[in-house]
Amino acid sequence: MSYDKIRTLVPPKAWKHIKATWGTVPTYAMRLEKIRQMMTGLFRYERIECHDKYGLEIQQYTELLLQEAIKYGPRHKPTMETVDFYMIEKDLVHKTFKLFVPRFARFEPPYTKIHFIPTQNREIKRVLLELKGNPFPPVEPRPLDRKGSLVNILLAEAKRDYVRQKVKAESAKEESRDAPVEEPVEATQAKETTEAIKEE
Amino acid sequence: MAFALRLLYGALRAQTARSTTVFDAEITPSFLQLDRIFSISLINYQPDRGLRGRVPSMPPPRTKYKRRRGNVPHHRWIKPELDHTLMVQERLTEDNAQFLQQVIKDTYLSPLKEPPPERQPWTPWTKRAGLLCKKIGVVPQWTTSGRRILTTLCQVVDNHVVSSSTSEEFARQFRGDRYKAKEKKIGCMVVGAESIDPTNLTDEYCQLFEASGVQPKRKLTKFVVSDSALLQPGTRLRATHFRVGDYVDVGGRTIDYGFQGVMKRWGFKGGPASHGATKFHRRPGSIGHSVHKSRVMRGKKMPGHMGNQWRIQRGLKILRMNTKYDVIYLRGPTPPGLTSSWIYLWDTILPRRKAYTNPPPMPTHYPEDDKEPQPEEIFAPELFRMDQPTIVYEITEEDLKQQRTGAKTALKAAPKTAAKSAAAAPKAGKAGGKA
Amino acid sequence: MMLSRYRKLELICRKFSKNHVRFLSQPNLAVSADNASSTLGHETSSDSSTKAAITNDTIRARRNALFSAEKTRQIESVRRIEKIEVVYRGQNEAESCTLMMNKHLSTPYDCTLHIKQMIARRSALAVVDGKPWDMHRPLNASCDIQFLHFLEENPYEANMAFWRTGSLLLSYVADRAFRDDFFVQVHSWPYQELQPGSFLCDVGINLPEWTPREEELRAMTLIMTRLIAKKLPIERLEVSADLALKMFEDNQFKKAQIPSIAEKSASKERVTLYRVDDHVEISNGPMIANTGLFGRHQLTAVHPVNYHGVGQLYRFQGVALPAQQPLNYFAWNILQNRGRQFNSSSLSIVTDRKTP
Amino acid sequence: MALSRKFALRMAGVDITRITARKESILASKAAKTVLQKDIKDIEKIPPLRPGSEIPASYKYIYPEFLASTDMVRRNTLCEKLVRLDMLKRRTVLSIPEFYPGSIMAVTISDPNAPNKLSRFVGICICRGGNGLNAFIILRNVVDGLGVEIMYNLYNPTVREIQVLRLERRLDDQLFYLRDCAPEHSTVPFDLDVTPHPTGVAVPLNETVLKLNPHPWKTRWELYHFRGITFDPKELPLGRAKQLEKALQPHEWVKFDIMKKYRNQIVLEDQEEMFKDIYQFNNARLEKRRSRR
Amino acid sequence: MISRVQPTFSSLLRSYPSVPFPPALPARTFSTTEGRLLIRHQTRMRVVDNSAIGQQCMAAGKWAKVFHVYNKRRVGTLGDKVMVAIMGQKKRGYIVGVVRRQMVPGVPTVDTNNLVLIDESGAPLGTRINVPIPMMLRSKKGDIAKILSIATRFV
Repeated sequence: MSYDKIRTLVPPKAWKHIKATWGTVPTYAMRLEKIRQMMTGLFRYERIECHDKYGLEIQQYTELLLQEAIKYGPRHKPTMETVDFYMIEKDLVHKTFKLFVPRFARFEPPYTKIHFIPTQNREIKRVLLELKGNPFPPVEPRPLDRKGSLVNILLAEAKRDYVRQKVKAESAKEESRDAPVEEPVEATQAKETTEAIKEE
Repeated sequence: MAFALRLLYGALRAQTARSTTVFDAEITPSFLQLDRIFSISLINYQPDRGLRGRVPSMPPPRTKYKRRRGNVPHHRWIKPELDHTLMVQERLTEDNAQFLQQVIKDTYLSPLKEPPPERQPWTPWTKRAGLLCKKIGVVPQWTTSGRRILTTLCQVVDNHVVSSSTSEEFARQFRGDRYKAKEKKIGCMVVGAESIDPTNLTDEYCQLFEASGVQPKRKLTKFVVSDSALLQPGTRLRATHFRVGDYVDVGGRTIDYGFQGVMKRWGFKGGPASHGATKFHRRPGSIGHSVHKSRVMRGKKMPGHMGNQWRIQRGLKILRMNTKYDVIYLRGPTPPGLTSSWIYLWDTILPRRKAYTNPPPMPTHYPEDDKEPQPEEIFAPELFRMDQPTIVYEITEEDLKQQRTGAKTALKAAPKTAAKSAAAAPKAGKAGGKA
Repeated sequence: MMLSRYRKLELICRKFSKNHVRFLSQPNLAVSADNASSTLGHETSSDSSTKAAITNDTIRARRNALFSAEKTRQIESVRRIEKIEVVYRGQNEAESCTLMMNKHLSTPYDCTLHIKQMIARRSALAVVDGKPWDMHRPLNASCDIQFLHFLEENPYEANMAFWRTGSLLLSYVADRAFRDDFFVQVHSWPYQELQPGSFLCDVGINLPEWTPREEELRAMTLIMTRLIAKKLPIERLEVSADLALKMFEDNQFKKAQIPSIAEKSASKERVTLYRVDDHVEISNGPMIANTGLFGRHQLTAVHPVNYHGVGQLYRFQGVALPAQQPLNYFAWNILQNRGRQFNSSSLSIVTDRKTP
Repeated sequence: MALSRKFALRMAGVDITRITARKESILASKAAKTVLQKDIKDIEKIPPLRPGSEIPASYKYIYPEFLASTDMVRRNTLCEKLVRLDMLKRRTVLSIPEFYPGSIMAVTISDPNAPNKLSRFVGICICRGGNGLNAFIILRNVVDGLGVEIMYNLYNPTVREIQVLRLERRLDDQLFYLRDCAPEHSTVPFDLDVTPHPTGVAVPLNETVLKLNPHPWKTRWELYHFRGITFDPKELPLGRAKQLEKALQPHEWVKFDIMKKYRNQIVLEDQEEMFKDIYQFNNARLEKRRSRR
Repeated sequence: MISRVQPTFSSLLRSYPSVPFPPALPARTFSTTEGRLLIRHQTRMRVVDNSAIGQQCMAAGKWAKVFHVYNKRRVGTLGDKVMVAIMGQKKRGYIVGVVRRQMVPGVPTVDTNNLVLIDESGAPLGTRINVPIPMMLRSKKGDIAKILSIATRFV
């Protein structure tokens, strides 16, 4: 159903940017522990700020988890276990199934959105990761109708010219097939020039 | 004419060397003058190289071991092949002269103002254009003898000629190769692959494609091509530019491994895993000497960047071709790079694998020339086609002989083996059928 | 990091204020009345020697000096500084504010400096009580104010002002592009629309036959580019018809037009002038705030046209986009090529095109 | 849905997966039978690969070699398609029947070294792997008391015939542990008759659990969680039992790593694309047969 | 060689599996080296003919120990000649069965590394080979043909 949609979020090579240690060496278990903590935070606050690579990786996990929760529901034991594993604070398990599942059943995936935060220091890249449909004011401004902007007006006019020329060329072809009669080009120009003059 | 004049000049010089007083200064220019005139106008004229070089009448710089003779042309000079009748005036009427010109025009020249380059025959020294491909995988194929071989699949992704420049233009572009390019008549051609959306590109990059009318390409490369094999800009190059059975050279960049240690990069042994080894498991060890040399020898194998290097595999055979998807099957898994990396194919330069007797299509394959359209799949004769019947080997007389002798020995040994096998595997009582 | 951020902000503010100061204390403005009278020597003393040396440059300098003098006069005529209330309605309540400004002195641009740096930088036009208002035109009374830029939902007014300013830049280019032996007289440009795809400016030059080469077009574009890089403000001034006539006495087209222009105005005797750098032009306006708002631009063509009576006219055409508006080169080339076609709007003054 | 159940159960962990796999296989083979040997109309009864698609879910088990590798870096759709076309061409000449690891099979190949240029080998299929033209099987038999294993490429043109003598399944997908079991478990007579499998009947599951020989073993079988073998952990050599515990430990974490699971499977949309050709091929065959009747 | 047990695509391409890889695996790594399957210096081999010395050593449970392989690589494969130490004596023999998975499909691998002893003239010491030997050996030429004549079965 929806696995295809997530593929755009998944890079071809597996990422392991999240590295966490308990002792000296980063371990697999601690990596999952870290992911789990951040997922809990995301499900609690619905909008978190983190490093870009962390955010991109957690986005993948969140997408998959929500997809499974929507597909199988709370009565499905393994799904319940997985959700239970990722939600460290247990009230979020209820939130997932009671709030998020009905909410995202209406959406099409992806269910999350990522925004890159502008920073002064280029080396530090931070992102804002949010679940869609959260109660906060939107990060992105309202999309505007750009029909009236200068570029769009000019391009629309250019398009009209282009189409007109094409039609002319086609009609000329057809005419030349039927009977080779040429229309005086000056006449059409004269029409255009007889527009009312407006001076400032 | 130049040749004749040069002969004349040689004779003059020979005579003047003997006796300088023979020539009258008023009738013929003096020796020095003559020399100067000839040197500028004709003697040093080379049809391929133009006016160039030192005046041959001057003594060449004397090197220690070599000494050039004065007026004998250098062996690299090409004799102008002109008709001796031109020395004599033909005295044709204007009409007739025009008539000759007319016939030449009608027979040889195109009516166009800028005619397309003429098609010329292939010679072993001709350099044709290459192709810009994507490596899409390595899959096994089988020969008709049943042998399994690995083949590399390369897809020719939408190749077009973007621009072509003749040897003169090419020589102008590169000062270093000026003489070679003109002498060998080597031009160059820019080939592009994989069309992309021009709205994402800069104006400067788009302008590269304006002259040829080709949609802007993702990848561009320059092939050095003989003048006779130059193509018009805008020509499409397909997989059929090569033929099945041809040999090609393949260039590309190897897999990029990044900065690697000495064990992965050079296959060093490393250190021991235990026995008191501290922080010495993957290290190179000593890299040099003590007081005596007190430096590291040049070319010492050390950690560093591994891969992403330009490598060429020469003389790979084309075993199969898919004309629908423009896919070429090359023999062997060796072309460098990962899947979906770019590789470059061109005619092999290995002398034993060039197609001397069976010249390739010049300058490229034009589908309109075919009497019949190309089949979708083209195979080399030694390659097994998957819709052929299963391979069956013929039984020869020697085999029959061996079979007879084998049967005898088997008969001799049969009773004992049966007992043995029964003892070893009591449940497999029925085992005994001939394999 | 925080420190550096503040530091940068501070720097930007300082730079910005510097610009502002530079604008206020421009040498043009600082020219005193005496100076002005001395520069327009031929007017007062009418020497035959100076008259003989009339060139485009001298005319321009004279006009500029007159403009500066008039401007300082107008500013100094405000003896008593009165306060007005300017109400700014922003996108949300946090942005909205009420400003106490000076009557006849403060401009909408001054208001933006009190509100937000970004608005000061980007706004092309102000709307005062529902009417478009130049950014550098002093406010007359207490009012509501809003600011327009090019990326709004319907930036009609800003677009038209931008197109008009494009024409102003063309006239600026035409005025100084030619050698001294060619006398340039700018015709007042006609009413324009966006549909033909280019803004234009008719210029009379005593050049018999001239079709510019590509390189010449590029050279003229370069003049425009340099002006845009300077980010100069475009000033507005209302003067009496007499002064206008005095300023444009060398221009036969303008001389004929000024009375009718003055009649059409509200007070029946005032003419609106605009100045960019040292180039003065008559226009009803409004214009955009400064030349730095121009982004991609090109002087696309110069077409010769015939004019009844007086010599040769050339129609300068150009295309430009706001700096706010990015566009890929492919689309830009389409617009540029379209701008090369002859723009036939308001051809009645110009009765006939000479060359197709 | 077959897949959803399987996927869900797989989430739960290792043991349940195995059970579902078994059930699935029975179901799958049933479905496959109906596709291959009955009428095309019966397809409606078989659960589809994913909701809304024509292709039955059983194809995953009958044609595993049509699935591409899960390594996204090395994959290319065009290359996969060309390889699939080659495989279908070969299937027009050679019929490759349905079989599973654990089935007893006979493979006949033409061998240039054999006196009659033919060699036939009978044995248990202990492994089936590879994708595309690289697909292979490994057969094992004990001949004259010596265990012999031979690997065959399924699409090798020298393969003359692939015969399934007895169709059945074992508890595991790889039966390499037969090397360390008593020889009678992997001994098959060469003249074994074909036991025809009745149509529409599920593939039987051979649930025999084998006892491993005493140490030493060829591989450390205890680390792999095979279900088809038993051994006494006390008999393990010194220190191995401790290692075993350590090796088993991270399992609990791994099963919750959903991203890893996602990477190790092929997306259903892709699977549909891969099985489309073989599905059309089978349909065309069925129609041919019907027209002959 | 220490490698993760789970096979990758590339490892599959390189060599056919001789080690199983079930779907669910521990995340730990341990040695799966195939080096020990090679026939080289110090490898023990099983004698499969009925020569007296061979039967004696197999009965004693002391397999023949290789101390030289007659090829350039010094690693023996099917049909290679080796020198072995057997019951305190030095003998030569031919390899007729290997444990290691063969790259060529259709060539059998067997559970033990098998050896047939020969004398100095190249003739086999025994009169019969008790186990099946690969058909592929028939393509080899030279002295090995002598031992093929005493084989009872080919696979």
